[in-house]
Amino acid sequence: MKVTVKFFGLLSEVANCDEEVFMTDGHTVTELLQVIYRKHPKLQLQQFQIAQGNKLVTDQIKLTGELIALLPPFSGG
Amino acid sequence: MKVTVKFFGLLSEVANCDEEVFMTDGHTVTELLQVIYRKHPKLQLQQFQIAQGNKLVTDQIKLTGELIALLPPFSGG
Amino acid sequence: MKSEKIKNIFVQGAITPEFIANSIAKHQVKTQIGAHDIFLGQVRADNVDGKIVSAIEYTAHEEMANQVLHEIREATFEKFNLTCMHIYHSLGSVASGEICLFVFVSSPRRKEVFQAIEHLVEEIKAKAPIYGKEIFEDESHQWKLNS
Amino acid sequence: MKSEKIKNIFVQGAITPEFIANSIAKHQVKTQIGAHDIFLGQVRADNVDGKIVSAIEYTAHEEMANQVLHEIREATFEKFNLTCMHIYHSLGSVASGEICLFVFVSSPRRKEVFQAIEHLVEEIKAKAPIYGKEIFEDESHQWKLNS
Repeated sequence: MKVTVKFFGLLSEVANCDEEVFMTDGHTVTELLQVIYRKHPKLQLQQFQIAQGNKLVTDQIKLTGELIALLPPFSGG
Repeated sequence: MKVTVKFFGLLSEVANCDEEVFMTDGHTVTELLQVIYRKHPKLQLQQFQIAQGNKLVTDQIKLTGELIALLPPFSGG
Repeated sequence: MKSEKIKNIFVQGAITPEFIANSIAKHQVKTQIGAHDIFLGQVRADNVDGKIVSAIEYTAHEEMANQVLHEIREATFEKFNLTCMHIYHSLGSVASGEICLFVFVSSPRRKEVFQAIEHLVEEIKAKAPIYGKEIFEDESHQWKLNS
Repeated sequence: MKSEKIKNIFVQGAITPEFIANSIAKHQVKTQIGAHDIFLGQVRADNVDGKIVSAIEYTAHEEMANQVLHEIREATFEKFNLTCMHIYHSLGSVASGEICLFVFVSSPRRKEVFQAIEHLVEEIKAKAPIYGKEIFEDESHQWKLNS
């Protein structure tokens, strides 16, 4: 499956990009993360939540093909 | 002693004036009130606090000659 | 910042959105501020036994109110970590829909402003010798009571 | 008044005092309102190890943030008796002293607005995927952390 991943805040610096398309044979967020970590191992040291579509999800959740966002702690306001 | 008395809010309608000068031989607010009530008996039915100068006072307080204000419940804002 | 001299809180008639905007703009040079809280009291067109409030006419023991507000302001600066505090109240006629009370507090941090604004508004309502006369559309009136 | 469709909370750059004044003015036809509470977040010129913050650059997961704010807004209308609720947040660069967050609630009664404004601001800080990058005067930066 082809999944678009967006990196927000500090993570966009760690990954050195804002958005990237990944290919995965896996069906869950966990499996997608393995692919992402292979390319950007430093992301494993970062704290973040994951959103699929516009909803926060756990990493056991099934991939739907919607946008995946890696969200470090929010700092609006 | 000559004391200027101001009537606020509803009391200005009960007394039918905003401000009036009273003469009293007394030395306390209580004694002044007796003089005021003689002219405006309906004021006795009203609820109010008393200020001398810019301070709320009890009716045992001594008259200083400063302005006396009869203040019904506040309704600012 | 402590205010040492007694300020005049009263403005004639309604408090306009432009007046509020000017007051906000003046705080943009105070770059230690992180949070503002603004309370606005607006005259309601209340329905009292079928008659609608069209305006409130405000009167006050002005000198005493300014003195009382000065004391409230000093005590509030003691109680909370505030950078600025401003209070304005209308005198005279304020039509329904218009603003009669403008309370403005600023602090480096948001927690302080939430507490301070409520404290200030309650103090003003409870302690300032200000009176509202509710004028109905048929020109009859009643004296406002605070709840 | 419930908002049914998802609104866009984002404005490009700083939120101006004139924008706030316009928003206040629009509420003067709503004569059932008695109390407004406005929270403003202002960018602080914080000193971090001798370097001064000159601006914050805001980015966001915009679509998700608008969805999250929609849910926060609906839940807040359920929780409090509010007539109106408006939320605006900056995107892009906001200089120190300028306003980046504008939250505005209105109700017939004041008690509701004090509770609602604090609730809303805390919810926005905790749940909206928005990021601030603090830019120092020497053009270095650090990612803002909310406390």
